Amino acid sequence: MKIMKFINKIIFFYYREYKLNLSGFQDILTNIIFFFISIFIFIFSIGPDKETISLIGVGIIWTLLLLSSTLSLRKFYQDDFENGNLLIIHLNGFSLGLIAILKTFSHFLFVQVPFLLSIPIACILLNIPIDKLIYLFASFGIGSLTLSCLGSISSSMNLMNQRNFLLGSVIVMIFSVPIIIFSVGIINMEENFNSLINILFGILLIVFAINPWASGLCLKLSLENN
Amino acid sequence: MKFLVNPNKFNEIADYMFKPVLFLSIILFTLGLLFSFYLSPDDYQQGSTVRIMYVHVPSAWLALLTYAIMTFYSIAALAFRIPFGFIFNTAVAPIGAVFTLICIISGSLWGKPMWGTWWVWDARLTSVAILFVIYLIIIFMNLSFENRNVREKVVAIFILVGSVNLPIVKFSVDWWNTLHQPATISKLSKPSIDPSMLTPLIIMTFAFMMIGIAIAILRIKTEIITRKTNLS
Amino acid sequence: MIIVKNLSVERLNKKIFENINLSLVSGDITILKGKNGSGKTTLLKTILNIIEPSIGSIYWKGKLLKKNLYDFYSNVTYIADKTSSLRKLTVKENINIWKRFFLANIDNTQIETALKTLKLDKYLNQKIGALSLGETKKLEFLRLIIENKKVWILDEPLSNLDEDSIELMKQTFEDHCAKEGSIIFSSHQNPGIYVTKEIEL
Amino acid sequence: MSLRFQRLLFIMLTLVIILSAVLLILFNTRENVSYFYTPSEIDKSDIIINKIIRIGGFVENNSFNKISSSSFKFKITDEKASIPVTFKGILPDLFREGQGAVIEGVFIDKNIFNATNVFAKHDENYMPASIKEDLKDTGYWNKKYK
Repeated sequence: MKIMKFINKIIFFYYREYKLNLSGFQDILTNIIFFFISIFIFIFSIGPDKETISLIGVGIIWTLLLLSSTLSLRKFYQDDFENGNLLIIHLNGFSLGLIAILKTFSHFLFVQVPFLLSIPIACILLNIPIDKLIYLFASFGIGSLTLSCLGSISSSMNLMNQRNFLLGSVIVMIFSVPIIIFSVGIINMEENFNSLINILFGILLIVFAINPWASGLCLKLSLENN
Repeated sequence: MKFLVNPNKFNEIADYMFKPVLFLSIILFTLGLLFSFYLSPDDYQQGSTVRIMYVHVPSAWLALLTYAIMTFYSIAALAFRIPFGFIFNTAVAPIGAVFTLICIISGSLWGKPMWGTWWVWDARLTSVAILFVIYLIIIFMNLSFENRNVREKVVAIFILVGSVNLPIVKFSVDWWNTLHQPATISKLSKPSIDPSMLTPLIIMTFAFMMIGIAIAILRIKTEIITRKTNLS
Repeated sequence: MIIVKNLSVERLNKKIFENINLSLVSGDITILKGKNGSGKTTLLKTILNIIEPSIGSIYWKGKLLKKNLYDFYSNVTYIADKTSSLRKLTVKENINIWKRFFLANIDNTQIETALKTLKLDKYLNQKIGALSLGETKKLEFLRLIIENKKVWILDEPLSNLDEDSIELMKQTFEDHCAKEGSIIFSSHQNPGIYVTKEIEL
Repeated sequence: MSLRFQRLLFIMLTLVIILSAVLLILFNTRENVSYFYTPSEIDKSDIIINKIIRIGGFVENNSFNKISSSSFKFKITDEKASIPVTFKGILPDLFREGQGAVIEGVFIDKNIFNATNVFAKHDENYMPASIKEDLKDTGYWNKKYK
């Protein structure tokens, strides 16, 4: 009974997130437009050489994914923190670590998944062979969830940071270096697919295990000193 | 050993220690530079260029050591509520950053004549570059929070998260193929370096360590005073 | 229900308040009085276990609050000094979100009458951004009815309210106490509400 | 379940996840984060022409040929396989026969590797030049020092 009640609460947490994100649907759309316009700019600035574009295509997609997921970092906890909703959610029986996990998945669902869905179109634009799509989806799926975890950690760290918000993006970027190395490796070395996907999965596990502790502690600190 | 956790005791000890440490570091530097420039032989492969090692290796060791100590102090400060850990972290991060910078610059000066390139993106060099950026982020974090209470704890958490990088830096040369050569001196095996070249290396390491401690003493004392007067 | 013993809070080596003793049984209305910056919000947050006290302890139903935290949280409504309603959504959507989120089994007529008494019924389909400050504040109090909990902890509930609304709050408070609930609220002015206990900070 | 026990369980779970993740990474990274391949790792039948790769090994003894002042020919070996290499440019000081090197470039056909960059790799052994002479004189010079 108690567990059912709790599951209900979690479902309605996501109902709330869904309402919040869908009312700001233009935000998601703007993010995707940013993504595609950046791809166009890359294509135009490289020139008509299709070979080069398809060679660096995966790198371009990764860079843009990273940039646009750091753009949406501010929405991670900041809004809920400033209007006091974070505290209300906590008082409703969610421990801060659990909030971190739920928020991470919500960020993945509402920010990263739209990107994942637009990757096939990006592939066509960038001349990446369609048969590589399955590798792309595997690596981007794991990689973007890892980015969400990192985003949770860094944005909870920077809740009370009024002066230098860009620092949050820098933190995400520096820790995402290994993810990018391995997931770009997947596209270039298909024969090593299994071991590379295992490495990416390992990194995801580590970040995922650290996330509730680090974010929860930072959220607690910020609530305490707000 | 109470002075390692108690600011007041630290202040007392530091007053005694500072001048001897500074003096020792000057002596060791003179001795070390003398050794590394005149009294140590050329390498059979690298000739005279090997002398860059006497700056490169100690600074690399100390960059790692500084971060490792900061990690320990972060754990102590967060888990056992020892506020001296926060003071230490704030004060010492720039020293670690400078050591890392020296390591990177001397390394690329060494790499150009020997490897034929200033910089490559192999595992060791990349992870050291990441270590440097982590140090920079720590410094910037220390500058950008208004509330000290949040700042010091968040920085400690960040140091803990960033310490994942330490084993990667240390073992990257053993785990993966890198252009950078594996460690010369490890505890498990006899060092594969001639005693006549080991001597200046060790002297220089202690010289770097002493100058690091001297600067750390000054910076920690400043930090303690700043906190007492509530300037930040 | 809540007993606060010997509470002191310190921040950055600066004492915010010292030696607060407080006990709250059902039917109590306690007011925290004090000037700006005297630590009213801090005390409320300490009672909610958001801020760690440097000395002293808080008990909930005879047990240490920390050991009994989630039981305490399921019995308390906290309304902060700021508006927590989501500005992008309409009044109706906000109410719906709260209703589901707090698993309230409350029928719509009850909410409608409450909205009517708060004079908010005409805004039902408007975004929160269109409401005035006092009106969002009043909307916030709808949570008290929706959550339907024993203990109310309110931070500055009476600021920004007009006289009619204060009169309404008075009524609500007395009703809640009659139902064996208890209330702690902070105020920097003299509210003219019947209280059983007064704490000066 | 008391809160304390739950917390302990949670900590244990985190540690187990992290440990398994570390093992997962360590078991899989060995062959992947290589800065270079060794000659024996390169499958002769599977060479992709004109794809940039790096190969690391030793410069084979008696294989170094100077074609002109800035054009060289040598072989890279790891004692199991060897690959012929051509290179135009400036070689690093340390480059010599029997010395470790990493080359970056493309296979222009199945048997010739055209290097665009040559890095010399030195090992972790440091020894005074005079001692090397002594060792050579007395015949104790061990070629395995590389």
